[in-house]
Amino acid sequence: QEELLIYEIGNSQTCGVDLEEVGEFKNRLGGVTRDNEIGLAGLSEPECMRHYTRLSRKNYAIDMGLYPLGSCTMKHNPRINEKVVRLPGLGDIHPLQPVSTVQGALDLMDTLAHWLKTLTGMPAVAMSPKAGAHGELCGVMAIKAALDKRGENRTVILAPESAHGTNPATAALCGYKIKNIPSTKDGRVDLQALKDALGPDVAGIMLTNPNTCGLFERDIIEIADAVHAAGGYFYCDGANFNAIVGKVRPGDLGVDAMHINLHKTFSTPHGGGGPGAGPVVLSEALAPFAPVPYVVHGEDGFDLVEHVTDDGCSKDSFGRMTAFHGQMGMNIRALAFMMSHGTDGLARVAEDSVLNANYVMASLSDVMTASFDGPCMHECLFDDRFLADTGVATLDFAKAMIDEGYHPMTMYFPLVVHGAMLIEPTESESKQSVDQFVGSLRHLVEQAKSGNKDLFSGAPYLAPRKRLDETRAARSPVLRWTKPE
Amino acid sequence: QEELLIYEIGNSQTCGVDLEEVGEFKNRLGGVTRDNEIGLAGLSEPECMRHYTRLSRKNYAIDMGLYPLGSCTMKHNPRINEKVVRLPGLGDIHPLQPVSTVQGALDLMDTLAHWLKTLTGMPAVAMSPKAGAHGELCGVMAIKAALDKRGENRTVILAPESAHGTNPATAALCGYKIKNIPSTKDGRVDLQALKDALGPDVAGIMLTNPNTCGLFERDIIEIADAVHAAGGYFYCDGANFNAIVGKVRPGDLGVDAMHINLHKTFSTPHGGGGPGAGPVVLSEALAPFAPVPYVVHGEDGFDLVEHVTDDGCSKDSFGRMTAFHGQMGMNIRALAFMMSHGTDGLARVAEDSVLNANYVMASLSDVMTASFDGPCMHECLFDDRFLADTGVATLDFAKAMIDEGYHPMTMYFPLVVHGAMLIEPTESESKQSVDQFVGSLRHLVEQAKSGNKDLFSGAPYLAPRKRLDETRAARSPVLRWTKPE
Amino acid sequence: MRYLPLSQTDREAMLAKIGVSHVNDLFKDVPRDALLKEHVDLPTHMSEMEVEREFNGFANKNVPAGSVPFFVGAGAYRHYVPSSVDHLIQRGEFLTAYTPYQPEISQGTLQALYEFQTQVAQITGMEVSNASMYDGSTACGEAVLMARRATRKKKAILSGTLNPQYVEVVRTVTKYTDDVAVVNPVGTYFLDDLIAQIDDETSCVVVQNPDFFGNIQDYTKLAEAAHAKKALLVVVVTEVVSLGAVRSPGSMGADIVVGEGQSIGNGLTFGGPYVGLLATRQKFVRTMPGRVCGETVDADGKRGFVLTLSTREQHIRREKATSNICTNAGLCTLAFTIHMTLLGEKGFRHLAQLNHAKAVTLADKLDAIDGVSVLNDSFFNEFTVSLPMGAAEAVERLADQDVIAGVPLSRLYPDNPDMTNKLLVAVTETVTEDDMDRLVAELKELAHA
Amino acid sequence: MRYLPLSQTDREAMLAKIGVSHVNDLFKDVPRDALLKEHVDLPTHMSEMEVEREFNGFANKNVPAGSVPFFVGAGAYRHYVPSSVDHLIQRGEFLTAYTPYQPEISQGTLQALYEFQTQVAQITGMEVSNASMYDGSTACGEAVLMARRATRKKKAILSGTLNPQYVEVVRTVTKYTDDVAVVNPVGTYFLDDLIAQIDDETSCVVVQNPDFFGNIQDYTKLAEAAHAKKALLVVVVTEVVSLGAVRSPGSMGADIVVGEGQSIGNGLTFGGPYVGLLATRQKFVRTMPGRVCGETVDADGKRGFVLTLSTREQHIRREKATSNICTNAGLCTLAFTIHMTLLGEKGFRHLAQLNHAKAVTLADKLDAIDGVSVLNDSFFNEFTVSLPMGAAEAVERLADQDVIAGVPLSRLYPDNPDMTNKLLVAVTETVTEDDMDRLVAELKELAHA
Repeated sequence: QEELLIYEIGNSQTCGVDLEEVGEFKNRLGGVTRDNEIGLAGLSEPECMRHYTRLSRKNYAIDMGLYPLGSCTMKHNPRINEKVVRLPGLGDIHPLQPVSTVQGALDLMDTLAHWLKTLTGMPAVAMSPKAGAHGELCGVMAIKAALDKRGENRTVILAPESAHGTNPATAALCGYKIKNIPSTKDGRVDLQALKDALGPDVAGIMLTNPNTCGLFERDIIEIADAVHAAGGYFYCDGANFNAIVGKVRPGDLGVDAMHINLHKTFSTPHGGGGPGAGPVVLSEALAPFAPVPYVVHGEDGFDLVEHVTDDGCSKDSFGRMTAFHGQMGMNIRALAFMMSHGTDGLARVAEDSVLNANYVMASLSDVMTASFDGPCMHECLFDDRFLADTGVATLDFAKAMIDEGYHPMTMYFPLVVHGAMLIEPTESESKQSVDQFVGSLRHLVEQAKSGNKDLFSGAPYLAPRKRLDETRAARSPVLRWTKPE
Repeated sequence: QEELLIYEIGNSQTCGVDLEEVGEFKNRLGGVTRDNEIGLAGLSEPECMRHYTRLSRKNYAIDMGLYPLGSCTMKHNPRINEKVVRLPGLGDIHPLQPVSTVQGALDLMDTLAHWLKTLTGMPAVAMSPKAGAHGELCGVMAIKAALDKRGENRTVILAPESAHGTNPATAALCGYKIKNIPSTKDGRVDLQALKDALGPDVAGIMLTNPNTCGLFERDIIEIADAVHAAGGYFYCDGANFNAIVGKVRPGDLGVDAMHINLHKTFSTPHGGGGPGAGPVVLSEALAPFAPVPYVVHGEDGFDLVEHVTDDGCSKDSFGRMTAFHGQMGMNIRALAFMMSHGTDGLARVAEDSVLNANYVMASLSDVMTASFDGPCMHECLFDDRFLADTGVATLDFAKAMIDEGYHPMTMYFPLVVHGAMLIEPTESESKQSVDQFVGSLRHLVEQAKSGNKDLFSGAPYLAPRKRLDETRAARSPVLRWTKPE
Repeated sequence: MRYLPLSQTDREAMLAKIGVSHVNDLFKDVPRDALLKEHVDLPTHMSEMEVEREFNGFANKNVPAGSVPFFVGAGAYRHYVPSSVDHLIQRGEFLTAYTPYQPEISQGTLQALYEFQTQVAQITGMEVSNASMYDGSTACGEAVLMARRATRKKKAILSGTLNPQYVEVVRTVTKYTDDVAVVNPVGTYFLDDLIAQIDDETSCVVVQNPDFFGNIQDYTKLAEAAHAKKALLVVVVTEVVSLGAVRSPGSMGADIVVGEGQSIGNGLTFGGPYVGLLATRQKFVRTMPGRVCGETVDADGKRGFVLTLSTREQHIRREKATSNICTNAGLCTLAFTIHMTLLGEKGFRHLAQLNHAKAVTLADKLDAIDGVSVLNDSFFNEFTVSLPMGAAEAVERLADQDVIAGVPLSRLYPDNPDMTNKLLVAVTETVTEDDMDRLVAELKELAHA
Repeated sequence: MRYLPLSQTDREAMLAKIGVSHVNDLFKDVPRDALLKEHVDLPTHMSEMEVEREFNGFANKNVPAGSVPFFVGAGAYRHYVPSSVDHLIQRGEFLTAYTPYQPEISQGTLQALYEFQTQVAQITGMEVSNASMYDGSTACGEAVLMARRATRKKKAILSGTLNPQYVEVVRTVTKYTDDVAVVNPVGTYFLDDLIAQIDDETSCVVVQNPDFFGNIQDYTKLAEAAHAKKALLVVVVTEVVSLGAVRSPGSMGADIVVGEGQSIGNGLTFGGPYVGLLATRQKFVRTMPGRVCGETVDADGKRGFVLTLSTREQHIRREKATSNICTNAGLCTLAFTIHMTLLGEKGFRHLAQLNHAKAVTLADKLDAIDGVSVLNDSFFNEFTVSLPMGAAEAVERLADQDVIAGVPLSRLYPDNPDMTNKLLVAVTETVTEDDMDRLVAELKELAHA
């Protein structure tokens, strides 16, 4: 059951690889040679296999059950994607090989770009951002660059109260101040408040749509028009694109920039926290400011624009966001996911994800308190009113779900409702699976209401660990193993 | 926790693959068309992934812990072997492609044959047997064919009492009667009894060496000589080759035929019960009778002899044991294992496996009752004397090991001692791992002796299932799902 | 050495605990001269990278089926196996587990076997199945041995259209126990002649569907004739995908169905490992060879699965066991089950239709070539073609053009002049229109050269 | 559609439960004109087999590094990754898990991160590490931002030998927050000039080791000079294998070490995903960006691990967060950790020695070619070579001969005429003697043509 750290199993002499013997040679390290022991622990291959196999079994994962984390889109990760990314012709190519030897890679990136542009109805896409937040940075940098080019020094970005935390953090990186826009009672941006906030100091708005309450912003076109009329740009946080892919094109809504989390909508696996990928689609207005590098159609096939030059297509580019060309491995998986579904399948992804979420809402709204009227999009939001007087906190309720065999939903986000519980089943859950999940939640609600507090306060009871002391961890951080005295 | 059957999750309409549409065509099935429903249940890919992932987690495996099954050699399964077997040039070739298009495959089989012959000191090897028992059949068939060729109709095969059950079962398939040879008090074949049993009716002996008590047959050369002198052949059961690989060549001991379980000594994974592979090395005397097919060096590279012909090298072959050429996938894995170790590493395999077993014996002999004096080979044998008066049965003791996190050892085999417990740690266990295992066993012995009977009688308590009713299963067998009325 | 965890320090500590000074002291029972003084003459250990290079070297000297238009079948078929199948069977919990002797910690393997047995029974139209044999050919041998046990008679009659390698395997394994006769000239099937051979001594009649040459038969009348003499009908299926389109052997009255299950879930891998299927009627369960998984309950009354009927097996019965088979094809079985579960009723039937449709398309194209004719009355995804030249030579020459056209029947019937010009051509869902057109074009050129 | 479990029957039952008649009723909040009336103009769904064919098509138009003598580095290195690494990271429990927000059911990921953080701290010679960044270049940008937060100063000095793409990334990400200056002419390192630029406004000095051109420096004096002005020393390592042979940045006095961890555990994959390392001193922990895993205990007092210090992060701090980074490189991190665990102290040092030895061998061979010279004073496994012709052209022509010779520096410094003839050559353990001899032979031919 217990699994020690590698430092408690291995030692400095054990080695799980065999390497060619090193012959005689003259050291050319310039005298900067490492002499001291590094302190690494080695395991033989059998020990290593067992250690990480055992560790893995302490995780929850999509492969084990429904993963209803709102705003995270934890869906099935097809294994064909893992297979094609490992083809030597894709996995074993270097970003700085001669472009003549990577024409297939550039073709693939160009093909993916075409799919993304077509699905969003946008004319351009920046492929190098490495995650959603990196994509946000890309979008806001493009906005800033466009404004700079216009000679305007606008200082404010608007964002609704319900925004993902990355939105303000990103805006701050570009030197913007954030102004929060309140929500209406029905969970949308307050259009009048937004209009009131617009002015010559506003660079743009960062808006998630469908929003983090799981709702489609009904007034989105009016919002876009108002922002544009005030001289600002519309950045759309694309985290929830899964709800509308193939059904609605952000380009038709007036969006100027939107990142796409390939690891959400297009199922490149989350891997315990990354890697992700966050390509950003751009409007005509922002396209000239896209970061390098990008793929272009050259005379001898595909080519790469790798530098910002004084003239030519990259002259207005705001620069480079990363070494090399972006998250190719994620691009490959995402394109395989897209091609597998096709245009018909992707629309069905949106429909089924929305259907599953509304079904969850319909199946639970008699016992839990939905925060807003439906229909919702691909996730449904509950708050903790139903727990009033039960003595069960939202966190306890969520932890009790672990004992039922589930990963908890997203808790305490968005901030606009009290004790938020955001549930996103995704399209890859069957009705049977959703019904079981609903059954478990109904059971827990019943237990909470019938006063079975112990079931919640000590949960989880059946996990590899009981409740962990997060305060202690933060108060005196121990961030690495050190050799015991 | 509970996982339903596919028939209880899926249905006839759900499908987890996409296939090309079928166009118009004229049916040529000759009217023998299937009309009725088959009854298969389908799952979508996400459901299928989850179902079998969850099921897998109800298994014990080497990747999870020490697997001390005596006589089974459950060792580390390197993943490079799984990688190379899946190379398209090895995994995606058909056994009946033109031989000009599979020269690499034939080269590989020839190379593996060379390794096996060299390691055993034998001049020939039959590569097609598909498992250990199939190899036994090959060996005994070769003996029978050799005797037939000599015109001798011998009817008896000798085997020690401690023999694997497959030995008598195989001899019976070739029409032989089995005569059991008793063991001496030190766990070896009784040489005098053996000599007494030899005569003109004896076709040969089937002997496991190291034997199933984990001991090397000290008199093996004398046994071989005696059998040969009596006109019989010596079949050696190679299940325990792991103990001596690279240290002792069976050819030097007088063996005429020996199967090699590639899935034991050379680590092709057991896979929950196969597939295995059981090539058989043969002496000069038996080589001419080897089954087809086999690889030969031809004029244009490698060639295959696929038929028994009236003249030529295969004229005395006893025939064909299987369609195609044997367990190529296992051959590939075994050769990768051998090459990884090399001649130096394989000798170390034997040494470390013997060392680990003797270390277990030394570490437990004060609290458990070793059946024979050491040194043992790669497995050590205990019997149930130490459980006398504790009220704990061997089976209960073994099941309690499950709660300690281990797969039980081999129980009730060999039959020559009472309540046998045969422990084989293999060379791929670390000292730390063996020490922990020893510690758990010592703990259990202590509990048994201190009267904590409940710990054993209801074990396992912590497994996915409590003790299963095997009697019920055998008495009224339910071997398949059927649709509930 | 990466797979060996013991360090020199460990070894010394362990030797000390044992009470000997050198590891060779543990080998003291080995006759002195037999303990090798030096390592055998083979290469020393290699890094993983070097091992991979070696195997790339072997692989690069072969032509992978997927790299060329490919039409080889004859008992092993190239189908597309979903990646999820291979991913799942590589999970350590499945890959590195032993035979499920301890059911409490083997429910994963056992439940999958139970699902496998159900699937096999369903597609063959039988009541029960075992948990697999080595492959189709050895399963066929076991079926004949089983028929002897079930009928207590020992004359087996084999059809002339049974896969010739299966015939050889049956002859080998029954050499000392049964009388085996092949009736009908090779390549032909005459019901009346077969029936005429069935007598009171006959244990079983063994036929194949689709037969080795691709033709499909209804064996109902043969079953009736066998049963009239208390003999069993054994039906062999080497292309299990056919069972999605062709009537099941069970519905024809078969008593034992054996098959090669490779087509579902398993790659070609140059002939093995594959998965042997063996299904039968409930009443023969105790004469059935091999492992079997059955349903039961645990001490808490919960459903669980165990290996059962072990009193048939060699570790209990020794020389009286139903078979000497011990290891089966566990992992290949699992691959079969997972792939079949992905297909389900709908996919399995669709896959069969697709194979048949493609085969019909190619048959029509080949038949249209001057001098080439398709000889089959009926077929599923494989058929026999007559060429205006030696088929072996044709295959070699087409291989030089990177087309692997099929199996020349002379390879399997080397002494039979009737087979010289005959080519066995298989078509699965992996074959494209382009592949077919390449074959047709190359064959035309060859035929008219 | 294989990934979509809902059947039409399910959908209808669910719509009924919801109380609407058509799925589009659920999209009623979408402005009427924006809801698409038909599918966007892209191909329809494909079978898995067709998808695999498409990607084989892409792959076949590339030249895999492993198929030719290959000497490209410049921030990404081709090392041999043991198969067990890839096997383990593909276990569903690792591959398909989310960020470990629920620690009780994420101990697998968390403990591995804790091991990762320890390994990174050890090899860099630092006290603590975070749980990874996107890659080395973005980690470098984050280090500059972090130095500003830690020092409350905003002038960053970059060395002329820092990877030029890293320079560009730093410039981009700090564009609106810091003042960034590159000192020293590109390709040169003059300690005194660098020191002269450090003033009281300086937040950090950023240098690389081995530097972009392959040279190795001891930055101890630079660290002292920076510290004297209360500036931080940031050391970048783009080839982490070097840390098995070269003195650690920590031992030289670095305050922040950032690195590209791809070399350990991760393949090339055309530039990503990789794994950014960021290690620092304990005292800077709360200004460190990105996720961090820490040790704690559970309610039973058992050791366990959690994500911690989240008050630095954007979901708590929003615009005041230390960084906008949210997703990190979890799975690549895991691959790093597993590979490093297999190597251990002994293997990591051995690997470094082997890389260096091979590089020295090739450097000597190249230096012996007439007109070719190695420009480095020192190097680890990569060095700069001067050619008697344009390096870009040489690389193209050698690529036609199936040798990929390195990176022409003109690709990274297009406007710098000094770079025209310079080639950056990397040598790892995957390079064989034959590979080296092929390069030498081809280069000789080219040089003398």
